[in-house]
Amino acid sequence: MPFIPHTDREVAAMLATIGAGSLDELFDEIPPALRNAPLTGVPAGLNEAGVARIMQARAARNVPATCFLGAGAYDHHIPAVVWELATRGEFYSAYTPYQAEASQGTLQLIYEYQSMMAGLTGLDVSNASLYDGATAFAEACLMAVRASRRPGARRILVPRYLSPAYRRVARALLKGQGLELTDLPVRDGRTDTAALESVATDGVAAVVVMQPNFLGSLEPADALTDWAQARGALVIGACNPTALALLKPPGQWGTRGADIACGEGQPLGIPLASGGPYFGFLACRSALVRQMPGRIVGGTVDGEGRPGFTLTLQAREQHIRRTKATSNICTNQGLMVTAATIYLSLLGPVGLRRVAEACHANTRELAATLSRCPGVTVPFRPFFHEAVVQLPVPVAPVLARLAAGGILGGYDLSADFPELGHALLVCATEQRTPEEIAAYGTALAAALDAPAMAAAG
Amino acid sequence: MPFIPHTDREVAAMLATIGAGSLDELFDEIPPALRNAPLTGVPAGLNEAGVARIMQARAARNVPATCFLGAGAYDHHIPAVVWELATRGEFYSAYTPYQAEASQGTLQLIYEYQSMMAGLTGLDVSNASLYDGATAFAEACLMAVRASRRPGARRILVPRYLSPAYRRVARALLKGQGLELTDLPVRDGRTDTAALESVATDGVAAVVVMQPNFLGSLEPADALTDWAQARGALVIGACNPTALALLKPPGQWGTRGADIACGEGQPLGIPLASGGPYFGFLACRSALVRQMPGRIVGGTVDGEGRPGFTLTLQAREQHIRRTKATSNICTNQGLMVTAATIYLSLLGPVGLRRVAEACHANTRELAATLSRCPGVTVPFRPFFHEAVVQLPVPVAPVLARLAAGGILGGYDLSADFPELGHALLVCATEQRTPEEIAAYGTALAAALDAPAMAAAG
Amino acid sequence: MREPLIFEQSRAGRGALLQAPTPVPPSPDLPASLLRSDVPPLPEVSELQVVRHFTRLSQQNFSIDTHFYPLGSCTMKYNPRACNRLAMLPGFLARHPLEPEAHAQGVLECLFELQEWLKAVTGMAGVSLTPMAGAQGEFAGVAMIDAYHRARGDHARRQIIVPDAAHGTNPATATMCGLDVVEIPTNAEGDVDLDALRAAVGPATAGIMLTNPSTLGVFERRITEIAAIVHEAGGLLYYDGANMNAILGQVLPGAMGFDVVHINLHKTFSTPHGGGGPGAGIVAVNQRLEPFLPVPMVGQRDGRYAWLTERERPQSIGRLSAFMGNTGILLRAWVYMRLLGAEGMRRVSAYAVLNANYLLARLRDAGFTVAYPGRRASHEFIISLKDVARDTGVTAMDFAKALLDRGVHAPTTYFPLLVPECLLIEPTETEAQDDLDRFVEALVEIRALARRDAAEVKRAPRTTPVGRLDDVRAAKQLDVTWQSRRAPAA
Amino acid sequence: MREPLIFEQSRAGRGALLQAPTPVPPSPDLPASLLRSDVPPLPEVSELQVVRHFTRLSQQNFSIDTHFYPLGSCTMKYNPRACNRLAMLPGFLARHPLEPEAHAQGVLECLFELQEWLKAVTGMAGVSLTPMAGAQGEFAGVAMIDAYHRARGDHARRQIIVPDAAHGTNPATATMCGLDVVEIPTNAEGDVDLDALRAAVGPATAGIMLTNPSTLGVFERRITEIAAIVHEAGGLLYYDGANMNAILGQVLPGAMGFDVVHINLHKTFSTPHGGGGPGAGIVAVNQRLEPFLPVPMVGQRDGRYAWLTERERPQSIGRLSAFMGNTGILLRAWVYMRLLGAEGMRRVSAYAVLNANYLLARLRDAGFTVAYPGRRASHEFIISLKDVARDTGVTAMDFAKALLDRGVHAPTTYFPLLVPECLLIEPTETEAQDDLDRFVEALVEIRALARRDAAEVKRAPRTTPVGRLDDVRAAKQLDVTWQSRRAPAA
Ligand SMILES: Cc1ncc(COP(=O)(O)O)c(C=O)c1O
Ligand SMILES: Cc1ncc(COP(=O)(O)O)c(C=O)c1O
Repeated sequence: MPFIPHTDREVAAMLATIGAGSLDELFDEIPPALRNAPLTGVPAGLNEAGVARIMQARAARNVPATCFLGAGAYDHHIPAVVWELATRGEFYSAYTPYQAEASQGTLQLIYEYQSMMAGLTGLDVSNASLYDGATAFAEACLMAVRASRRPGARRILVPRYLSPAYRRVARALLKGQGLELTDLPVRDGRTDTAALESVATDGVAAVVVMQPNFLGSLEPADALTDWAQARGALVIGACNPTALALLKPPGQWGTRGADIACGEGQPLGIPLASGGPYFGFLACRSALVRQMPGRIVGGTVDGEGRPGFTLTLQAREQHIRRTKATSNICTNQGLMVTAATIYLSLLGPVGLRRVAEACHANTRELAATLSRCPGVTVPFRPFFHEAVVQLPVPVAPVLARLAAGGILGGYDLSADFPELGHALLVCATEQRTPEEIAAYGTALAAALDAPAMAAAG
Repeated sequence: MPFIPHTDREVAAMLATIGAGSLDELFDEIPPALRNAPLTGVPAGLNEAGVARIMQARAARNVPATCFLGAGAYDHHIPAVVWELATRGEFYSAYTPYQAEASQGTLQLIYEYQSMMAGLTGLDVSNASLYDGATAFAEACLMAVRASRRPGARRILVPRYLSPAYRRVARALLKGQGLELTDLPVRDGRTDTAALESVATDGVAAVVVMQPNFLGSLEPADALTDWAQARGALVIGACNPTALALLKPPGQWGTRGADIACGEGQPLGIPLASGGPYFGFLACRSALVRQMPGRIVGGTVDGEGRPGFTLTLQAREQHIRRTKATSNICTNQGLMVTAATIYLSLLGPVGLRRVAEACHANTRELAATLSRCPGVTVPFRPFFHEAVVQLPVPVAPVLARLAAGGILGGYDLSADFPELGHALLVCATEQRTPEEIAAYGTALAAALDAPAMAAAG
Repeated sequence: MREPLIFEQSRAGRGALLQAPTPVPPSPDLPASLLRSDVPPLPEVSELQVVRHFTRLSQQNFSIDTHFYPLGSCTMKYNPRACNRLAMLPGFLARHPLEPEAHAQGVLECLFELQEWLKAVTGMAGVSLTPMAGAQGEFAGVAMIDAYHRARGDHARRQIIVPDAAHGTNPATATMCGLDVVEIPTNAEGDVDLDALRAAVGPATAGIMLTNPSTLGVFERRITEIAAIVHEAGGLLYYDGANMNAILGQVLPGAMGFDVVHINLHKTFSTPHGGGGPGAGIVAVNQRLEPFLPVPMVGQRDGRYAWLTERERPQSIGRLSAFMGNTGILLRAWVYMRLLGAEGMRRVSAYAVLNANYLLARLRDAGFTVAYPGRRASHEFIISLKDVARDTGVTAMDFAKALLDRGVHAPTTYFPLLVPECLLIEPTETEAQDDLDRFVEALVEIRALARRDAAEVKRAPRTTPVGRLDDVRAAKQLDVTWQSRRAPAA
Repeated sequence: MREPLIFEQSRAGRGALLQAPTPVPPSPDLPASLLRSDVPPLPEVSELQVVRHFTRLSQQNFSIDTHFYPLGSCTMKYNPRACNRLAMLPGFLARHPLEPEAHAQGVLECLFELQEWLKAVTGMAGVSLTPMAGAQGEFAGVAMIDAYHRARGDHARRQIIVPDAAHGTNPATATMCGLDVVEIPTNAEGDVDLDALRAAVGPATAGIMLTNPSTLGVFERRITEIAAIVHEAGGLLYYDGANMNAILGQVLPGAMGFDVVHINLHKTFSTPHGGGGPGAGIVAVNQRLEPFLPVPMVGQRDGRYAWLTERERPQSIGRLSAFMGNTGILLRAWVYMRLLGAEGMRRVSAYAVLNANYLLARLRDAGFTVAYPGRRASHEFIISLKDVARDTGVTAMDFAKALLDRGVHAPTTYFPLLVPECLLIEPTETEAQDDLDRFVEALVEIRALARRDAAEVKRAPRTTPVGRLDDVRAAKQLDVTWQSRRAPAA
């Protein structure tokens, strides 16, 4: 039987040991009236060859197009080593490392991951991952509220150009605990420091700085951090991890550095894969570690003084603290962390910085190319690896034309940020070639030349 | 530097230890006049992302078509487990298991492989693989000549419908040692037992029985074996390993069984992959083991009596016996054997037999379908999973039309076996669906309807 | 041999630079004030060092692929490699989550079918695939219950009832949703104390969180009565489907009276646990809660598969992930379900329950104390080592460590909290009788050793890369990064 | 823990039948006399058992991915995973070898380019990729030499000269080609004895087989003179390129005067060794031998890549494999060469030679006896432990086994045969200085232990899954199948 090793003979022997007459009898404590599960609509079993055939066809349906789409998920090169190692059975099929002595591989790896993420963010400690960037952001807000020295403070000030996905997820996750997000003033695609004076900061637990922000623009992180901390608020940095190799990390913002950093780990070796699994990272100063949600691995020694690793500070977690836990999270995104740790080990500080620089250079090139199309402008600078492009016409039909030609042209900003007009968010990672960027320019010009296109057929 | 871990500092320290001033100086024993290797035409290095882009494009160039082509390489389902395990670094990146204690994984696996192949062929011993089916066939002939009790016997009788690839490779490999292949008489797509009387058997070291033969036809293996052995010749069975789950194995042919079995291991979990790497298998009765080429693993014990495995009978091999070795083979096809052993473990006797039966049934269905096309006949039966189809017109243009429509229609027999007329060798493994088989029928009918096609466009 | 930290293998100037793009000149666009001035403390190692390091680390793990792993409540069963292989086809991996629907039909078709199959498996009316693990499924479930009451204007229902045996995520989830937890006791037979339940329900009751079979490894026999009590009080029933492996294809949570269910696909549907995740905690609901399901969901529109978002589902509790949860894990579950089919799913629970009851019988016959002796095991069961502990001082934890030396991963220890010195044992259906027998022998052997030489048992484990680790020190002398070792934080 | 044989885990009626097609009714076409009546003795195990068994077995191997592996003459360096990943793209794996050329352009392009690059790397005029390992490359080389003489009507040339230090495949190959071997000695400095060579050549000389640097780890300095002697006598020079890692991009075999070269792609070009193979032993030749190259080769025709077969190349020595040799290994080499480029290839040899000379210097400084002390090491070198063996009884083999306990694979022992108690050590360029230093420490430590307690060294290895195995018993009491254990053959 598929995946079940029992022979008829063994089943008979086992039932005899149990003293039961049949497999069915083993369910005799279930009220008979309930024992009926027709599973209507579930197809019959199919062998692996048959299932493979279906999946191969579905994977191939609509070949993926050249990707200038970012908006929270980025098309980076993933070294072959990453997944050849991460899918080794000993990583892939292990549980959460509760039995430390039988899980030193996973535990040491997480310790290394924590070290890398703490280093990248410039903070002291990192947890072992959260579900994704959006939930990490929400957990960071909750954490800030718990850690805030202002009793009852439940307000979080956020940039207007916070990722819409982060905003939506935070709304769903924070509502129950009565947290509220308030937008900061903007100007030129980023938070307007000049207008901060007028912002009310009563009841504010934390101020969020997103660097780069959702539009790809670089925020005045130093000024914002100092401003927020001067007003007794904690600072949460929401960051792109690739950018952290190039840009000043949260731990170094302003005079004292941000208190918490969070973000989406996908750029670190995780495939786009239609949106997941990715992972969220979360780091903080050591003073806040007891408010941190999620697992943390610590170093220790065994009876003979040999160094080893174990889950630590479990008293924060749901299986110990129950209603008072720092979060309900249990299963996290361990395998993704495995991949990211391998990715970061391969890239190293020099490699990761080169990735960041190449993304930035390519996006500059893209912005320059696209702005050569008539009526197209790139309003906001400096940016990291995404930029807003304003079109002379509505975005959606242009994107549809580009997609038909095999180009994912970017993210239509008009629903989330109508104030930006016909605005499109484009991204060119290190993966985009000069030819692909040029081809996008040509395709955009053609797509904008709608009457000509219509005439052509 | 790619794959080289040395830092500048380390290089300097190492050179100092050596007492050399530069890397260049390390080559100072090479006559200066020779030190010039321009490597013209070798491109500059490219990072992994760039190379991946090229390879992905090349892999995708011309999507593989539906495969009705066999002729020595077969499109079978390969369970996902096979290569997920075979490419584990500890298998993939190990050397030949010369240091037994550090190679028990590979050694035990080969021992299990030998057991499986001996079991499948019905013989006593198997080696640890040869390069491919064709070289295994050539080595089997050489082995038979060495083992023959007839001094100076250098002739091998082979079926007319021996695989042309086996024949060509044997010619290249056996010429040096003066071996000669002579064809046996045929009738109805197989060896003609009635005509054997007239065959001269002087100087014959061995008779080859290919089961199924290259045309897919089943040979009278029992009669041929008895006939050959009665005349003092050894019998070499050349077999398809999938068929061995269904058909009588060489070790059971005739009264005493064949002496040697060989064949192509590709059907056992090895991807088609444009022709390789595959592996050749070779098995024999225990009396002949000292004439066997290639590595053999044996069980033994360590100092504490614990069972373990090691390479054995190395005195047959080139590194010990040098000019008198049973073969010059050293590196074999270890990783393919790893895959095949996993494949056979997953399939088991029942699974492998089902594969064989499904192939046979599909090919019967295919033969029936194709023979419904006007002018098409299937002359020879019984067959295993390949069959000859005779067309009313030359084969090549028909195959070209089928290929243009995404069907690999089979192997054109007319060059190798002109006596068969417009003959095509077709194969439908267990992978072919009823729809695909029907579609081939339709496509063949259309391709044969050439004038209509020409008229249509 | 200890595997050094990757940082210890690092040397400045070493690297695997084939993995990086060619360097570009510094950008004039980026002001220095925004740039990083220090070098982030990532390791500089060669590709071979990376491969060797992580290969060696992996070998230090116990895992399904190497060991029997009867970790109760975790359903550590075989993760078919086909699931991994097929979910990781290049054509799936290269897809951006925001690609146009027209491009994503292959993926959407899988997700749509998965929704349908999960409806059948739960007996529910609607499914959302987005929760990324069990705990997030719980969150979605409780949030929907809350939304339901609020939508009816019933703002007083701020209490969630939870049995004392419940998994920690249950009470923690209630808190995250802003609700209060009311704990009710379990009776001696392992069932919910119905009187306590009756006393607990009322106009403040938002709902109850239950798992059935419970974490005690027994089926809650009076589930229909419980449902009636809660429903009559105006509350809803939430089903923690982490234990679905016990009842798959035998009984539907919908039929038991539950209003909302989550299922851990990473348990019952055999997607891997990856050393801590990722998982997927899909939710299924009946008609009542259907409007509140989290988005995105997958529907059909104009003969094509389409995303359903806040626009089509205005009452949704919203989004729980940036895109569509752990899509890759959902594809793995799709493959698993398609391989098994309806019959295969029924076999899962039948043989999981067979293995558990067999192990229970053998351990009982060997003289171990079964926590609920009068009861059938579900897919898991509990033994208590309190007698052995009392007689020899050898605890459940000592047994756990001694099992590691015998090549078996330890069962869950000290959970559920109400059974002293307990081992929660879940063999799963994919283990063979031989392995179960070896496990019994190992426990018997450890018990014998405990009686003979308790200290020896307490020295376990000895065959693992490290011996028993000092947890207290780990929490007191916090060492959570390599940097902290080199320059301890102030 | 011993891993039982897969057969020991088998139970009749168990299986992983998801991997098999649905059963079909028996065929009326197949007469019973042709059918198998017994069940072949394959194991019947579950998929999990397969995964666990082979995962555990794999963990019992030393490998590049887990250990330093300085096995001389074998070039055990890092096998980039990109090579594996890209050669195994589904689009490559699914191609039938006999698909029409028009379908195979992507593969053919890689092979064509590889031919061109290998010409550049060898300094030769023509390349054939088909030989499936070094030994088959040797066969092709010698067969071409033979064919060349025969084509000129020179049938007397039946002798191949081989130095005594040569790898065993060299003499074995000559025999396979039907030629006789004439062995010539090596002088005290490790070079070929030129007087002996002069005495050996003559009208019966077909050619000479050499590797340079030789298997003694030194560069044959008078190679130009050797070439002249052999060529003047009417013979040709064959280059065994197994040691190409020492000279890649530094000196061309063609420039040294060789007429034909084989290269082990599975050594220098880093395709994996897979526990014994597969490899690829491509051959390259100068103009003289070009017509005789084995087929198929890849050419260009009408702007497309095309197979060149016997038809286009009538003087070819023919085919050495059923299709095109080990294509997948060729693709791996393509990836490796493309990643490195010309500069990267030069670095390979430079750093391989640096590592070898560094290790040599350190071991010499530590008091070990170097076989050719006056010489530079090439990419490998030899130390002789005959002093230690004489003083303590601890042999090279004992050192080899003791190294295993220190986490290092043993160097090649007792080859080449002319140096007593030798270790042939090849670190390769992909190992870091730290690992080389640890290796030196390990050898020093073992030597110290040998002097202190020789018996203890002889008890090694102790940390491997089994201790030192009884080779003699293995050969005497032949146990080569599981069946033979159960029912010993008559
Ligand atoms: C009974 C029970 N409920 C809930 C959960 C939480 O699931 P997850 O870890 O996926 O968040 C678990 C998993 O450990 C569980 O066993
Ligand atoms: C010097 C030398 N020549 C030839 C060979 C034979 O190569 P292969 O094992 O690929 O047949 C080897 C490999 O061991 C070798 O080291």
